[in-house]
Amino acid sequence: MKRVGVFICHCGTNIAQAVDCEKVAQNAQAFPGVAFSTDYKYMCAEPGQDLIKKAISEHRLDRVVVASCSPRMHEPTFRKCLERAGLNPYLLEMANIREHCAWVHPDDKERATLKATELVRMAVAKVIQNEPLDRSTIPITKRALVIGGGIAGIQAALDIANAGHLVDIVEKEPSIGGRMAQIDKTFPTLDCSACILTPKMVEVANHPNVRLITYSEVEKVEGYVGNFEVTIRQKARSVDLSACTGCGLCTEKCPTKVPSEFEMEMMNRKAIYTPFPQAIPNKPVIDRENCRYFKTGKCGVCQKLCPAQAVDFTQEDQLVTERYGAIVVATGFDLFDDSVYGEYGYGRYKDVITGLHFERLVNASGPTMGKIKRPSDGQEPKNVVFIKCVGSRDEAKGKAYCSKTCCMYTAKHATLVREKIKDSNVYVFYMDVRTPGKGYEEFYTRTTDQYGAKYLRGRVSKIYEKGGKLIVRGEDTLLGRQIEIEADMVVLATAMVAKENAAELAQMIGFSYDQDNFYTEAHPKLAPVETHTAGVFLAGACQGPKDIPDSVAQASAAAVKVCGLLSKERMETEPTISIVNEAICAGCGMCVTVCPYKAIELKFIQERVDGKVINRRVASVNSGLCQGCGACTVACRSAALNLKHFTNEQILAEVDALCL
Amino acid sequence: MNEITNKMRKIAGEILQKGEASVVIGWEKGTFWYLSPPAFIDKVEDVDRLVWDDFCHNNLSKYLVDFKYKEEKVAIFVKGCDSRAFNRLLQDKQIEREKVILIGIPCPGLKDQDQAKTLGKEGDIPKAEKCLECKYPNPLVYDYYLGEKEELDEVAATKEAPNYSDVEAIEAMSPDERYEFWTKQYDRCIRCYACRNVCPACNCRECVFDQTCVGWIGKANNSSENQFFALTRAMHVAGRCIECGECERACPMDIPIMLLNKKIIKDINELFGEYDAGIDVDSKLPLGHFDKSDPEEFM
Amino acid sequence: MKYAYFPGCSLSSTGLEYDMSTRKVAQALGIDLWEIPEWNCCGASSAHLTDQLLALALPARNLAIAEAEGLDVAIPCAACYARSKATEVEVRASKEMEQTISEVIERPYTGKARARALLDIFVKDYGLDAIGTMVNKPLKGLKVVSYYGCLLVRPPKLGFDDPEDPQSMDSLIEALGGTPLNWAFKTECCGAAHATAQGEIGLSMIERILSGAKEVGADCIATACPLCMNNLDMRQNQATAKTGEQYNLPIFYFTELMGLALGLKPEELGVNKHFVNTSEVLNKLNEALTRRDTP
Amino acid sequence: MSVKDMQENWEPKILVFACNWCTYAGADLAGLSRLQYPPNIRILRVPCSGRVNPQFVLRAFQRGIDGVLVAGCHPGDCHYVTGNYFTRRRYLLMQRLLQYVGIDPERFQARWISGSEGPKFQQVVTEITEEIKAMGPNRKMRDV
Repeated sequence: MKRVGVFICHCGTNIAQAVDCEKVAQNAQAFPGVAFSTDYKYMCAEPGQDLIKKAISEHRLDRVVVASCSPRMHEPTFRKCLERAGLNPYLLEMANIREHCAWVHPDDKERATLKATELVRMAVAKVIQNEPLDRSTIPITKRALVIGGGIAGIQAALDIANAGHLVDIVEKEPSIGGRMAQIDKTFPTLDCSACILTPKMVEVANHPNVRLITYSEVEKVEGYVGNFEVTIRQKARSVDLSACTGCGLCTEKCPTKVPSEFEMEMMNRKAIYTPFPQAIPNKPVIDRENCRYFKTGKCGVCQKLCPAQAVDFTQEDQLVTERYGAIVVATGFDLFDDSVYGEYGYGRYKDVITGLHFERLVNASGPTMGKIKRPSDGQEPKNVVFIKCVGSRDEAKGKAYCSKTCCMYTAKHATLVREKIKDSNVYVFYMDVRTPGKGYEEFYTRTTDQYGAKYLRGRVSKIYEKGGKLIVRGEDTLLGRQIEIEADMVVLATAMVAKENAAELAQMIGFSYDQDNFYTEAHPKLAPVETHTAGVFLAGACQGPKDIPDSVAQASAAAVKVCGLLSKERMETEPTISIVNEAICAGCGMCVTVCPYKAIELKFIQERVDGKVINRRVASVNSGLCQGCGACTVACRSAALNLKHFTNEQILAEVDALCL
Repeated sequence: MNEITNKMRKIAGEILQKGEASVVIGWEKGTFWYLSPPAFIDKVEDVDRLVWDDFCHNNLSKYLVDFKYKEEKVAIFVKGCDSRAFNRLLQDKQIEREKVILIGIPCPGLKDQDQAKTLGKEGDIPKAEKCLECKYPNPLVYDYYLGEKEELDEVAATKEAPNYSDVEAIEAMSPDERYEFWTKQYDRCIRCYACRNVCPACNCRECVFDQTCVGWIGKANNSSENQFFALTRAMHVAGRCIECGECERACPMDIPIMLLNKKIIKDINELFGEYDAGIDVDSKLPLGHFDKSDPEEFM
Repeated sequence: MKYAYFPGCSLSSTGLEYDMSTRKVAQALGIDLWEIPEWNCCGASSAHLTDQLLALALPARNLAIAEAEGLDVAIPCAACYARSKATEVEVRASKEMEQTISEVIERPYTGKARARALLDIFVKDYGLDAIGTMVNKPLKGLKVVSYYGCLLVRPPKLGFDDPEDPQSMDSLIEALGGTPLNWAFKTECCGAAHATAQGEIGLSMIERILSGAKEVGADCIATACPLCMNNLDMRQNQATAKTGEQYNLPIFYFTELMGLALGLKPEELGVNKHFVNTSEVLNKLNEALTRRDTP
Repeated sequence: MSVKDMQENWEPKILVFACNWCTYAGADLAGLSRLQYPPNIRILRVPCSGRVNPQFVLRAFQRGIDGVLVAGCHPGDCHYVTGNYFTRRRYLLMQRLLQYVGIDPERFQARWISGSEGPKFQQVVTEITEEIKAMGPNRKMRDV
């Protein structure tokens, strides 16, 4: 027979004024299994805890029920109390008679007392079935993985490496640097993006604790916090990185021209190329889809000319598997496809471009060497129209969210146009101007007041070509009239959207994403860089539209979380996880399909049946991965799976006790 | 049908002779002329016991579970419904495809054995109720096929669009009428579990209803426990039921069990899209996956 | 293929040739149009400016008659389509609305009968390939700008095509052997009744569309709306008087162009009823065909 | 107390399966905000609404409960990523099945109530209590 102790807390008068605590304690005496029952003013205070400890030893209690506030508040407190009294902490159950009773039924003491009594009876019925549970520890692999080598990934890797931990960066493109490398100047200081990014790129590349794995993608993620097993596909670069000196001869002599992705296709690159001059590693890659050798089998100029004999057409993709203790996901963003806005004619009119095109147009190493020229005829535009919120804040055609960075980068673009083309006119169509950030509002004010950009509050309804000009027709809602502007170039402040394959990666690693495929943080306020999957953290725009300062801040925060994890030798795991009763399990695998953490696998056990040894398929729960949701327990028809601390028996006992 | 019986015996003989399988599961004549229970033939000389007639009701795939850990192959005759059951068992990982030799038989629909008993051999015995609405009379998967290919096309489905009029009739009742209806049905239940034992969707190693220590269900035979049993079983076979109707045929108390199963099938189709269990081996079970755009009624 | 047919009031007056060409083309393609008996006005635009329920109930009656017949409704006029579609969408969205409306019109309408734009029916249901095979006098060399107007594809929840850059009429023209030209005024407003009430404003809007079509080098404009036709066709010489520019742009209902391509006589289609002379375009078409015929 | 009194003073008892992360927190918030509701509900804490086995619900009806509410995080917000999507499928079916065998629809319900929806928790349990009170005690499926 179990010996349960019941402790009713008054919480000062919080509970006692609505519930007759003494009576609840008296009633509890009669419940099966209760050996001791009492009430006290503050159970969570030192004397209250002492009271529990004393009762445990005096009355040889082996189970404890505390009826007080929400277990979300004080369950850890009372578990520790049990531990100090020599009891397993999981032999505690709590009845929530404050938030769920006293506070919501202040005017009906009789029925509140009855309810409190019944809540205690449920807890007693459950605790009788509680089993002692042990937190186990698992070793931690002391290496972190950062997925994505943009500014967020670089910052996270640097911070982790500087704390003394090993870290790998996996980057899909041939070079690290990401979107920031494409950007010309940064707001609100207008310092050159490359000037502040490239030193960081060099630093991370030269850091003894960092390994760059470029032109590679994560293909499979298994395991769990502390012990992720990640398969990485290193795409065939066709250039031996160890031999290549980066002299650039191959690129120079390559006969094939391909529109450059980095230059937003406004300039050509070669089929063997480095994406941009400051690329790291600054060694070329062969774009096999366009390379003449790979298409026709003829050419091979690069191989013939390479003084280091680094060009290797026979290279193949390689799959490598590495172990990591923690993962930072910093995969960045894509741009919204503006062509859904038929009225703007993006894709039809050459001079309607996105903000990222503009960044390249204004960049000194870009296709126009920094002179702003419009793409159609290379003329310097005099009238430039900017349209904000293209793809964002538009539930009908685009995304509902605010893309956050566009107000500021449009102000920056407006400033740059006015600075570079003295006799230019700049018009900005906007819905709102949002400038929360240090120095941002001031920057915007300068854009209008000092640089004379004309901000027009309203939407553009149509852009059409007439006589070599783009007629931008819109509404000025402040003046309440329609306006038409003869523009030479139109720049669309295009929304940031999640990466095309964002959902795929999230599913592969096993964490959640929102309706727009941005990654979901564990808590929007209190856990903004964690995911719900332990050991996986978020940095940068993969979690939502973000500018550079925010991305960097989040990256450093994620790095701290990683360091916290990697600085331990072993980590504790919650014992409230699923277990398999192999005797019952039929091995149907239904539990495997419903588990959100890929924590269940089917394995074979050996058994003797009819005198023969057979291999029988059964489910097996990985205690490191299981988070204790219990989905498998319901998927299993024969109840071969059970959830510790919330077992079928416990819940049925609670139901029975409640219905008495 | 005699022709098929001959073919059955021939192919069973060949399979056993060549040692391709250690046992052939088929049907044989039972105690009465209107019963054709399962037969397990493991000797060539026994193949003449095999028959194919109007009463080969049993869903033979269910018995494959008993051979799960046997090393030797098993050969089995399958009608349309047996083959759906086979696919289901494959999906539930209870059997391995390569360990089974499937011999398909086109099924024109079987006859009602209770009616047969009353009407006698010469009587005009009607089709079994479960065969009146068969969507898949032909085996969906087989290694050998008894009968001509043309025949396969000829044996058309007797049901084109699903007919839920019986389910709808109950839905049209008031809650109290419905309760009364079902209480009347399940008050008869003697909890013999024949429905479970004959059901190919019930393939647990140990059924919850046999787990006395957890206390899922009481032993008392009363209305409440019987209904717990009925509803729990209905939920457990939800998305798995292949509509072979064996549960209802096996029920000694004539409880309309398929009325529960059909209700769930109807709801699954309406809520989560058309789904026929045991057709596509690669399909996911309706309760084994979800769609973010599933109907939302709980806001 | 069978549809209930709702011509609407314009098609029996100013848009007579739209009705004529619709019926002829449907007949030629083997589409059965069953004119809704005793149909009533769709209510545009007075009803929805007066009372929301009235605006929904008026088209509902027509739809209900079609529903009882088990037919979807083919609607040529853009305004009739927009009003009828609005009713269908509202009724489908809410059981409550279904009930209210059914009570008002005193017959059931569940939203089962769909309001369909005639253009959409040709393009999606009949299919461009099928239409292509029926063409025996292709609109060879004819440069056409498709003018959808403001109502046909908007608002997005009522339309069947991209609300800003629709393509269905363009692809139909292409299937007829013509050359659709891309232009920026596909969904521009024609000024509607402004031409009557606020002549200046109305004319400037008409003028913009006409000069937009001229700018890209169109031979003619194709439309799907009787009011747009009115403004662009009847008032074209007023626009000329105002701007001094000779537009010379015949306006066609897309059904007329279909009829011509199917080899029907211009008179059966009502092409002779236009204000802007169409003979130049017709001659051009004939010439192109003759050229093809002589090796 | 006479039988008549017993009937008049009858109060329904309603079981609420609340997921630990959303609905249980929502109920806590209702308490913190002192939002009053009738004292007829009893909350049973489960980690996730996906942990609620339909057999638990049936058992409660057997033991004479008057109503059952299964409540969890909104779809998309599940602490365990996908648990409530399975809950949704399972209980869309279960709800229909229970109604099909004659259980009144009011007696078994499911709702999404987040940790920030204290007022919604108050409103939902108040409504359910009132509905069930109006219907009287549940006698269906009881084992006594």
